[in-house]
Amino acid sequence: MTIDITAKIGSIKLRTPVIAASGVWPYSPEFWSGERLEGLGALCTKAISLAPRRGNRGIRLWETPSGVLNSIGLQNVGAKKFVEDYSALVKNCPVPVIANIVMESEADTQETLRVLEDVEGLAAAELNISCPNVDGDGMSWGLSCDSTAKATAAARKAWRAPLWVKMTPQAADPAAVARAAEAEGADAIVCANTWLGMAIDMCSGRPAFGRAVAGLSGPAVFPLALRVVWQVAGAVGIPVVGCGGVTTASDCAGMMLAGASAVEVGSAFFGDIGAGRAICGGLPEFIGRYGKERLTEIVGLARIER
Amino acid sequence: MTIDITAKIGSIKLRTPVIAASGVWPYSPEFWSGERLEGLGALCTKAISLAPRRGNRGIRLWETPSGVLNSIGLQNVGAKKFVEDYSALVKNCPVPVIANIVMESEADTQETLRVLEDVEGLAAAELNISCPNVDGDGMSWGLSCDSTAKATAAARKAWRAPLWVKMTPQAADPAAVARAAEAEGADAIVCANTWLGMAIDMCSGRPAFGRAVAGLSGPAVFPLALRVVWQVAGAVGIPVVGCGGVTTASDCAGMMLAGASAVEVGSAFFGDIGAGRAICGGLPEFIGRYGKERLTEIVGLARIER
Amino acid sequence: MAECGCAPHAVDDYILPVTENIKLADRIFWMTFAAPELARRAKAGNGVMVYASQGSDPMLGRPFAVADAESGKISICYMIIGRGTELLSKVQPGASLRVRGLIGAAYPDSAKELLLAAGGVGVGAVMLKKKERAKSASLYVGMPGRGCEALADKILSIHPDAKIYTDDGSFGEGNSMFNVLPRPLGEGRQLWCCGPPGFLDAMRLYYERTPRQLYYIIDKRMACGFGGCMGCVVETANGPKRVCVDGAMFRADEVDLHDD
Amino acid sequence: MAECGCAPHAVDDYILPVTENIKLADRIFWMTFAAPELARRAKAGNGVMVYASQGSDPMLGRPFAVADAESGKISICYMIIGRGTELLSKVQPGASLRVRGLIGAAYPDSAKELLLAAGGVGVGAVMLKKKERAKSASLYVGMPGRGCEALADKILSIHPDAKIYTDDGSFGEGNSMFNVLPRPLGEGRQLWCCGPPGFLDAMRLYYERTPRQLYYIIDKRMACGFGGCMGCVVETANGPKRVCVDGAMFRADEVDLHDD
Ligand SMILES: Cc1cc2nc3c(=O)[nH]c(=O)nc-3n(C[C@H](O)[C@H](O)[C@H](O)COP(=O)(O)OP(=O)(O)OC[C@H]3O[C@@H](n4cnc5c(N)ncnc54)[C@H](O)[C@@H]3O)c2cc1C
Ligand SMILES: Cc1cc2nc3c(=O)[nH]c(=O)nc-3n(C[C@H](O)[C@H](O)[C@H](O)COP(=O)(O)OP(=O)(O)OC[C@H]3O[C@@H](n4cnc5c(N)ncnc54)[C@H](O)[C@@H]3O)c2cc1C
Ligand SMILES: Cc1cc2nc3c(=O)[nH]c(=O)nc-3n(C[C@H](O)[C@H](O)[C@H](O)COP(=O)(O)O)c2cc1C
Ligand SMILES: Cc1cc2nc3c(=O)[nH]c(=O)nc-3n(C[C@H](O)[C@H](O)[C@H](O)COP(=O)(O)O)c2cc1C
Ligand code: FES
Ligand code: FES
Repeated sequence: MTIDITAKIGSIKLRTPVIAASGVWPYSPEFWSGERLEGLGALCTKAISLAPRRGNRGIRLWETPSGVLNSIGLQNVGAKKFVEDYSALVKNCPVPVIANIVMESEADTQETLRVLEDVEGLAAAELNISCPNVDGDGMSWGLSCDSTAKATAAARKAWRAPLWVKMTPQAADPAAVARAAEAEGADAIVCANTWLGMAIDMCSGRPAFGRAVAGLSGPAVFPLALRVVWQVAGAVGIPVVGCGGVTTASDCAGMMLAGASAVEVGSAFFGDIGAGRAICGGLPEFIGRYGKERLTEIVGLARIER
Repeated sequence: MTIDITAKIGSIKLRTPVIAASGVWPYSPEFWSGERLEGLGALCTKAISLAPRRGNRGIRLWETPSGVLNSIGLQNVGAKKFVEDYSALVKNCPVPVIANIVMESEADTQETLRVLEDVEGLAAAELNISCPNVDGDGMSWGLSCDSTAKATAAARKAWRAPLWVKMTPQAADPAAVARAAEAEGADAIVCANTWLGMAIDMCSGRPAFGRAVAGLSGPAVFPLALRVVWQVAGAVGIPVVGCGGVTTASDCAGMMLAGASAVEVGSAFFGDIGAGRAICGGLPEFIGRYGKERLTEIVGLARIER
Repeated sequence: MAECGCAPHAVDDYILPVTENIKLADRIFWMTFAAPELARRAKAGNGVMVYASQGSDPMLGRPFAVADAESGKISICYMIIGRGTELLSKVQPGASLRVRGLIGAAYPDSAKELLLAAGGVGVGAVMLKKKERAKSASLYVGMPGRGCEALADKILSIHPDAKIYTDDGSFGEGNSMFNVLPRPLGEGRQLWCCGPPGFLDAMRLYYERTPRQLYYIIDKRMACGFGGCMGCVVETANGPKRVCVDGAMFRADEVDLHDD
Repeated sequence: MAECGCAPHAVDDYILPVTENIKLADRIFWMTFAAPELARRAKAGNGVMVYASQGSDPMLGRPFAVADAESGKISICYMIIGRGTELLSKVQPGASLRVRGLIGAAYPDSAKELLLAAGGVGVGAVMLKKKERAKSASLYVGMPGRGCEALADKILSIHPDAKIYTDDGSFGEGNSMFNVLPRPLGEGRQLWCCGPPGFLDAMRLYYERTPRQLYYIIDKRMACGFGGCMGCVVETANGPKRVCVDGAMFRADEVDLHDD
């Protein structure tokens, strides 16, 4: 019996449920074709803002037990240069590409989306209302239902293709925030971005990061992200994408049992450049274990009393 | 130069800043005297409720990367039997003992506190408005400022000795919740209890825990708890006790640099029964590194631009 | 942590050199530690928690019964179940591991005669008792068969009168101990058993009439091993009990095995 | 992950047997891996990330320069700094470690003559260049002195004409390379240096007049090592650059060393 591991996020079909999360995949041709993409169903771009951003100064990474704090600060070349420099990469990419969009002001975000409108191969926009590493925009949009609704509505007006909203786990009530995004036309919810953490540099006795706080990712946050997926998948009708600490086939299958239609994988690539392939290799066993033949049949299965 | 590692939480003096967190220290005489207490400044009891509680059925522990999920469910013998069985232990304990009190209804909680009033050696009550493993009471009290204020006020009325409030990191605005507790007369804030997580048992394909969610502790949560300490210590005037993942002297000193007056240590004992001694052994080096001679002088030092 | 360990405590932490880590059957290993103090203190019923990493992933100790304690060494017999035991199986002799012990209460033993029955690696939990009792205890061990020769040899090298049963009948005294275990047990006799859930269930059925003479040695996930975390609690007729300090042995008619 | 590694990629993941892990001085070690493919591919400028645990604590690879590549083996020269390197120092030959490589761009090299100057373990970052250049590069290495004899011997065994300087003057050519490094450097010559921040600062001062001929080989915390995470970025006159794929060598007048 062959087991089908293709996934579906609304109208988007993926050859596997493993999506490279925003901020870990380089824009180098070697990574956008061939063997490097084995096991991956889609790629998220690094965050894209209207104007270029240099990102944060000073220390940007800090390792923690089973995790890593980052404070990159949305370094990117800006929407126009993205189109110039990377349109060809996106167009030729054998898997769908998702544009991760910084939620700035409503007007700027709409402008970014319009700039990207004609890039061939962009399957969806992922609205990043959840970056903890910048002031003013980013995460502050995703903390409340009201601002999430506003952000989603603004993006929706400027973007016809599928719109995903990437939540922050710092939202007080993740289910309510997800419903707010759904109500304003989001096509999928990504749960979630990084967890607000902090480190102190014990040499200087001062916060390691210039902004003091930073975003935690990696295996450490998996049980927390799984809980958010569980809460959100029970609250919305649109697909949910699990994200946070997914490292193994078991993690991926676990997220899907909890209700996710696919997963995004970030930090796992820090330990295994072939994490996508490794995860997919292990999926059939889990699907078979529950008597199913298709990955899509295990979505939400843990929610059903058996 | 000898370095002084005594700590102070309001009027309570501790020989070291390391407090055994609630729920990990057994009520056995061997652990309440002598060598087992080396390095410890105080002990928190397991949660105490008015009536006995049997705790949760089924799986109660689940290991995660650098962490452990627990769903014990406040198993305890109840306040009256606590007094009967353990008063002698508490009285003879060479370090101060903190009674961890389940926040139930206001009347029940006040009754619990009254039952404990005359136990000799109880230095403080720690109001647990943050247990994620029971329905109705526990964590639900600690999520909002209003209910935190109500809970604190009720306990304050029934308890003359120092009152600590143990926060949940699930509170949307930890600083505001801490201020609400302070306003109602809390003498210290403990940041924080466990983080709401979840696990799926991949054999059954169902949630591992009967209540689906459970509380995450251990090194995995350290960067998150440190951030909460940082936020809360900047918001209140009363002492803050750091709690979450503290395992090494560096963790302990880091929490204190961020503004904590002491730390509670739980899961670290799972890996090292002498964690208290190990942590204290490493503290002098950190204190000396910042040119200080007393542990109390490094409290909040990371908050000061130098 | 004590390098040598001189504290008189029931439970303490040690860093112990691994002197042997050999494969006895598919996924089954025998690991020996140089541990003079633990070897002296270990009684039947005791176990140790072995930490499979230097860091915190995985962070909890894995509990195992002390299968043998002899000349300053203790041994465990373990099966690869998941990540922790997988890592343990790769440890080279010469390396040192963190070990917590002793956990578990020495078995309360009032029987005139003992039958010790084990399924697979469950044998580790009854071997020390066999040693303490010598002739007044008999040891029955079931295992799959082909591929388990080294496991059987190891058991027989320590307990030459152990009776081995193999599912495939490839060696030993037959293919099931259930054909030979005396029933009824009779006055003054007890049967203690340790093994996978199916094995314990089979015992319960087999001795349905005399559950007061049947004892289970059971497994529960553990975090502390010293009675503090309440993670390893089982429901019993005498209230909730902690496997790590009140167990790991419980009378069949008093414990709820299917609490999970 | 490739056991042997046959992919033609710049960066790939390997599981490599450790063939040697010897102490050369206080806190300084030399570790060699059997790595036929990496040994063939490694150029001066390349490094590897070595993972110090099987699990995720610690989870990130530790970056080190490839100090030597010879007969199917690669070596790193590393110093114990924190937890990761502490764990590495305890690895026994025979064990296998996860390794990511190759990171770092091969050094762009247009100089007629090269001076390679290293402080302590920084020597690892320039030794392969010395090998590639042989006589047209000279290697200067500073180290504390007493206790570092084995380190000096290791360097001299590979590069017999290396010049060693010791702070305590206990052996080598003197107690500071700054007394002998030619200044000004002169047309067609470059000096590449690698070492602790104080060492690079001293070089900057020493060659204040000719910063265009001075190159730093620098360290930055890394997560991915393949140019994706933007964690290792340094500010340069040509915009932000990633140490892991655009570096690790930067011209002194173009890079901001004190970005942190
Ligand atoms: C008192 C006691 C004595 C034991 N004696 C032996 C023995 O002598 N030989 C032997 O092979 N095994 C024994 N076990 C079971 C052994 O501890 C588990 O097989 C082992 O912990 C599995 O670890 P893992 O990392 O490979 O599995 P994983 O599934 O990866 O472990 C994940 C977590 O679950 C826990 N866990 C999983 N299965 C069990 C289980 N059955 N019991 C307790 N915890 C579990 C682990 O401790 C760990 O925290 C004993 C268990 C207990 C409680
Ligand atoms: C391109 C490059 C080449 C290097 N080559 C060598 C070499 O040949 N020999 C050698 O001894 N060292 C070298 N280093 C430095 C070496 O990587 C660090 O000393 C090592 O990572 C420290 O790890 P730790 O776990 O012991 O320290 P910890 O302080 O416990 O590490 C904590 C975290 O900080 C990072 N970190 C700490 N210090 C540094 C640093 N100086 N540079 C980068 N990351 C750091 C670690 O990667 C880790 O994520 C190099 C670094 C880079 C970036
Ligand atoms: C170095 C780094 C950079 C990131 N950059 C972005 C980003 O630009 N936009 C975004 O939405 N998320 C970003 N993230 C968050 C990841 O996409 C992902 O949501 C998070 O890391 C949790 O998943 P993980 O645990 O699998 O890494 C970044 C994460 C890391 C570690
Ligand atoms: C097994 C277990 C039981 C716990 N029981 C309680 C409890 O009864 N009351 C309470 O306030 N906190 C309880 N906690 C939370 C701890 O006191 C502590 O706040 C938390 O574990 C975080 O600290 P740590 O990471 O050092 O363990 C428990 C934690 C664990 C792991
Ligand atoms: S394992 Fe903690 S009480 Fe038994
Ligand atoms: S380490 Fe990730 S970009 Fe260099």
